[in-house]
Amino acid sequence: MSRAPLHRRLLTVSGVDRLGSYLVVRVDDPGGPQPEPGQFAMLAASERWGGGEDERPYLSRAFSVARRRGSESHFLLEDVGPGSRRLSELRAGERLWMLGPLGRGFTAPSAGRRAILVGGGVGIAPLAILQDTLEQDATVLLGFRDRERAEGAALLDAAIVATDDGSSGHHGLVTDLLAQEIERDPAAVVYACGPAGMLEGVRAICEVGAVPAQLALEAGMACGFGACFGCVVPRRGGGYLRVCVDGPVIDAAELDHVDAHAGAPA
Amino acid sequence: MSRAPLHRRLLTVSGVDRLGSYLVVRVDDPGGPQPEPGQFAMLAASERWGGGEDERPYLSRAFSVARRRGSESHFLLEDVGPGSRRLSELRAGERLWMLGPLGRGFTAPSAGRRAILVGGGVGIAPLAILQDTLEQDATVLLGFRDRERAEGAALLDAAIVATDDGSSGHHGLVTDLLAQEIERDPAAVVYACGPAGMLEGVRAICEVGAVPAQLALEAGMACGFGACFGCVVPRRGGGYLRVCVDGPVIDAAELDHVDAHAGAPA
Amino acid sequence: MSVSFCGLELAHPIINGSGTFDAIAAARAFADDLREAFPFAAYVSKTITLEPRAGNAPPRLWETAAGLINSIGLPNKGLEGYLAEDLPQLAGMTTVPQPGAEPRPVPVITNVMGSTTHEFSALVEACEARSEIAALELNVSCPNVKTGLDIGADPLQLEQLVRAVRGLTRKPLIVKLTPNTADVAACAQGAQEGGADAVSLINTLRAMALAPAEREAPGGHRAWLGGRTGGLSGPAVRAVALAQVAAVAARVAVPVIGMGGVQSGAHARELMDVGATLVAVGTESFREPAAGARIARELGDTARAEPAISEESVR
Amino acid sequence: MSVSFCGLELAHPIINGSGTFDAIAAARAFADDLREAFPFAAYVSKTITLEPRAGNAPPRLWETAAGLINSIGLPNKGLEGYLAEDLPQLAGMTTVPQPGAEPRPVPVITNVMGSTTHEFSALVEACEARSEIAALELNVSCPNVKTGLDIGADPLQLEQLVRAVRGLTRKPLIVKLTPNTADVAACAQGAQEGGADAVSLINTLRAMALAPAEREAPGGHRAWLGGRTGGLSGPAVRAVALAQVAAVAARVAVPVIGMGGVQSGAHARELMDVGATLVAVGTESFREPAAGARIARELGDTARAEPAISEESVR
Ligand SMILES: Cc1cc2nc3c(=O)[nH]c(=O)nc-3n(C[C@H](O)[C@H](O)[C@H](O)COP(=O)(O)OP(=O)(O)OC[C@H]3O[C@@H](n4cnc5c(N)ncnc54)[C@H](O)[C@@H]3O)c2cc1C
Ligand SMILES: Cc1cc2nc3c(=O)[nH]c(=O)nc-3n(C[C@H](O)[C@H](O)[C@H](O)COP(=O)(O)OP(=O)(O)OC[C@H]3O[C@@H](n4cnc5c(N)ncnc54)[C@H](O)[C@@H]3O)c2cc1C
Ligand SMILES: Cc1cc2nc3c(=O)[nH]c(=O)nc-3n(C[C@H](O)[C@H](O)[C@H](O)COP(=O)(O)O)c2cc1C
Ligand SMILES: Cc1cc2nc3c(=O)[nH]c(=O)nc-3n(C[C@H](O)[C@H](O)[C@H](O)COP(=O)(O)O)c2cc1C
Ligand code: FES
Ligand code: FES
Repeated sequence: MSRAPLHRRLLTVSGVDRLGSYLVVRVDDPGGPQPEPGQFAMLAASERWGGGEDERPYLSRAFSVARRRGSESHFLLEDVGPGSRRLSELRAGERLWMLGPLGRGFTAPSAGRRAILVGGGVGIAPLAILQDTLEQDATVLLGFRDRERAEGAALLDAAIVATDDGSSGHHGLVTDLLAQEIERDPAAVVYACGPAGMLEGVRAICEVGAVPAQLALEAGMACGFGACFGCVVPRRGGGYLRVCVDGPVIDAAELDHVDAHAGAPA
Repeated sequence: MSRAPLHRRLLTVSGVDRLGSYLVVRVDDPGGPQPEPGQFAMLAASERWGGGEDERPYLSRAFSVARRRGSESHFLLEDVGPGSRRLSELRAGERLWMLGPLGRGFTAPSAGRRAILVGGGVGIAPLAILQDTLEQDATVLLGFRDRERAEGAALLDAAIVATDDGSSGHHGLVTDLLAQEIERDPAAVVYACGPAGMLEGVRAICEVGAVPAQLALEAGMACGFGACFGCVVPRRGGGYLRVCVDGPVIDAAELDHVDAHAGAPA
Repeated sequence: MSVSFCGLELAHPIINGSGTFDAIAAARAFADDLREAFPFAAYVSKTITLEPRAGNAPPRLWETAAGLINSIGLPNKGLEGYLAEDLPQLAGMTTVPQPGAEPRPVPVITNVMGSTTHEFSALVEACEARSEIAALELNVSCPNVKTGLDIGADPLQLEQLVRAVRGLTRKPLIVKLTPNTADVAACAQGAQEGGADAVSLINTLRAMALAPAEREAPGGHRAWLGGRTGGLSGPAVRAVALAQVAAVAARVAVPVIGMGGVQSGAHARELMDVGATLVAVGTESFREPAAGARIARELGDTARAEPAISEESVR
Repeated sequence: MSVSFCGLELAHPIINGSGTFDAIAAARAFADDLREAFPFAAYVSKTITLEPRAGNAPPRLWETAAGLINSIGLPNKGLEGYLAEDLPQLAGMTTVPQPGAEPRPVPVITNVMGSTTHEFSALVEACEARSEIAALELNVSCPNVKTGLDIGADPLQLEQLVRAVRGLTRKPLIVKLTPNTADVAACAQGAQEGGADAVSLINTLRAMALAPAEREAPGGHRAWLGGRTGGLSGPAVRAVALAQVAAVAARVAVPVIGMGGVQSGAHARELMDVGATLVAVGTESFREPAAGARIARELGDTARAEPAISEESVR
């Protein structure tokens, strides 16, 4: 796992690209450590972070590293509130604070085993950098609410798409596709990130099929480095895990269920 | 006195011009009432009002109307803190909230009496719109800290300038110039706006010379329309005046002295 | 939207917080006829005392992160001046719930504060005699002359005070609680036991500000405010208000007027969801004098939510 | 910049607030050697209880206007686990006042909380036996099992509690006061009478948040936080902290650790100007883990200001 410098970094946005209803924000991070797939960073605009809806944001916001190209880190943003909105307003040349890379990422599949990447909505972000680093081709299953969001699938290669409204790809849940894939190849390994409902579906399917699954969870975070104990999810057998330091990527075997608050914005 | 609509207005900045170390922000206010010289408006950026120094600004900020051209109101801004800074960042096409015009303005001199306009720093703003409306020529005396600020004098016609550092015009206080003018013409009427120290100097000189003086005061304001009772200055004979509704233009005869907090940023 | 409160029929649940809207000054400042289309469903006067008060020396304001500290010092004309000069001007205002709707009367709620039970009694008796006053609000954030602590911070003292004045008026008696206490619900209960018809909260949180380095400190010893300390209001206190209103509403049977940092209909709805019958708007009116009307409109649009939360749920 | 506090020599006056910095987790998360260049002059542990605690059900966080509500629920390994597993890892850290300066030791201050005097005694006794612990901080924001009110909110109860444990340790005894009380200065005085060597404040203000309309409410009855209510911290509370620290410092003779919304050296300086000897940083570290070091640097740059303000000046 790559570890973050203690000091947050003031970095410059090198560019922003639209991807359906999402934005890809490219940040130049020359000095920064190479993030591993599944790791995240805490981001905050350097100017006017605040004064939005309900006089927020105040705290930094967590975003998965979606891609690393040379010294550039890419983030996939969905505008769901004051923090993501402010970050979505950033233009090339404007600056933001970054702390990271943080958390435990994905572990690559043992040689020969096929990886199935299952993503939902903006939760596809960490799967892109994972696909970039996998030696062999992976099966990519991505679910979205609608056609405009489904354009986000372009972030990955050879993605099979499902939409809730059937406006593109399979009409239904991405977990339907996963069930079929697992039937076809019970030896596969599953990597998933998305809304809590989807992650719980993935967890249940993999449990039944005895397929190992690594789930990239989300949770409201204040710090991102284990300081506040705010980002917890219930652990199998009792107690809690801190998503920021015990995760965000957590082995499905460690969970009884995926907490309703532990997923990406639906 | 022009009265403000109860509903604050969402208006568009039509342009911003540099004037020495100040900015002239032009706001298009088609529906708005004609402001009278000495009246002010409460302004706030419509987006990201907050998130600056110490997580401010939160409240609106008071600014004198510096000029009215057709449907455009002009404001002279000096960046002294998070609110004025945010407003200084506004560009043409961006929007702000305006409540106003508010307060009691200047009363024109009785026919035949010469008006002497005395301004200090950003406090010259209300004297510009006053000069625009005076029938006969007025004597204009403006004091500034330094040369760059002194460029603000261009806001008025035929201004005689004084600077603290002598970098342009008279080396010294604008009140020195006022004393001379009053000696020359004891029948003059004085209109002044500026830092508290300057206003107190003007008040004292006029008291001695028995010259009527109208002082445009400033005070930290939360509301601008008499609701909070926060903007007070001590009144001669006891009690307090609310600068926003009893002023901002107050007859010097109503004051024993000008409160140290009742002036423009020095 | 119309709501009944202690026998008063209000056009909507949004009123002003005491001391945050001067209807008389506003009627002069604004072109629109404020008296006929008042932004609030009821008008709460600023705190009136027996004798006239000039208020605190300036500065009286300090802006904080998403908040405001005020140290106004309750300036007012005193009971006589209020009843003789102000009350007649405050009576007879109307509000227009929605554009084009029937104008509805705006009842006057007079907020009073004494430093002793005697003073409170004199204030209440005098108000009882005036038909223009629809209800009374007791500001009990007043220091007990002996202990120096707010009378309203002690449930027992509060109960005794309310009981002492209860008999002096048939008008609805609202007690404005202080938030600067260990157990605001116990204070609310004390007020109820004493005979209060309703409670209102939160008043401002005791706070302080120091003068900027470059400025002199009128309060002495670096203190910015002429009154040295002041009260914090605005969005910064909303989460505290929500907790205190929830705790109080879960404890007492009388209706609750909730306030503290309300900026929108959604915020008002939250206070009502935890048990408030009416919601008061204070500091937000400073940014937007018509905020009360906007918030009432937004409140009408927000969907009805679940009932007040129970005692346990706010422990 | 170096300062002595209850016999401890600290590199500078900036420490962390209990529960806002997990040095063990941070040492794993960060590449720089946190143990050798720790951002704070002393390390305050999160609150340790006799038995292990899992903490509250999520969600545990809610962002407010310039603030944060937390409902963490004091998760910890319990006294044994802390002493056996954590304390050895917390001992022996150093801090570097300025780039290139001599590393200075970072004393460990252990924060403990019991629900009874017995529990507090057991915690204090066990800590007294451990040389790695330089000082103790008592978290007295714990509900009295009978009254349900915080023990720390009642000056008398607090005095008795402190007196009961005072004899059990020779280490400096700090009492972390609760701000949710009518008279925090009286509570501080109670702690002093009981034998406290110092007091620290403010802890978080009781606050609440409701779930967004579209989300379920884990706390039940619309409450967002699994623990239903929580504590407010961050810039939103700074003005309240300043008033309470000023009131306490003006009342007691023992040193005061001031905290609440500190984001900069200027903010720390303000708390020291009203009488704090040390300043703790909590929520700001969440945005910037190295905030402690930055604030200490900024503090060194700010000019010395006037002495603590007197009792009258904070009334
Ligand atoms: C490890 C991790 C990785 C992530 N990766 C990505 C990513 O790659 N791309 C991406 O777009 N997002 C990602 N997220 C989610 C992202 O952090 C959130 O969408 C963002 O923080 C929302 O902040 P906001 O201010 O925009 O909206 P907020 O309003 O703060 O949050 C949105 C949701 O939080 C809840 N909420 C509402 N108000 C509050 C409040 N006051 N306090 C707390 N919660 C509130 C509501 O449920 C609301 O739906 C990630 C989160 C985590 C933990
Ligand atoms: C009637 C009137 C007319 C005015 N006309 C003009 C004008 O034409 N042009 C112009 O540039 N300005 C004008 N001003 C002044 C202007 O309103 C202030 O400069 C502005 O409000 C400052 O806000 P800020 O956020 O930029 O700085 P702030 O930091 O809010 O204020 C600057 C000063 O206020 C004090 N201060 C610092 N912090 C705080 C705080 N937290 N709370 C309260 N006070 C604080 C300090 O003394 C500081 O020097 C006018 C003011 C009034 C009352
Ligand atoms: C400038 C100002 C003056 C106030 N004056 C009074 C008052 O005279 N009497 C009173 O009971 N409350 C007074 N308050 C408290 C408000 O009525 C209200 O309880 C508090 O401000 C919280 O609401 P808000 O956050 O919406 O402002 C005042 C508040 C402010 C900001
Ligand atoms: C997430 C979080 C956890 C906290 N945990 C504790 C704790 O375990 N014990 C304690 O005494 N105070 C605890 N506090 C209170 C802080 O130590 C501090 O008193 C308070 O947050 C005010 O400081 P700040 O505004 O700088 O955060 C906690 C605060 C936060 C935000
Ligand atoms: S976000 Fe603070 S511990 Fe995980
Ligand atoms: S600014 Fe509120 S009364 Fe003058």
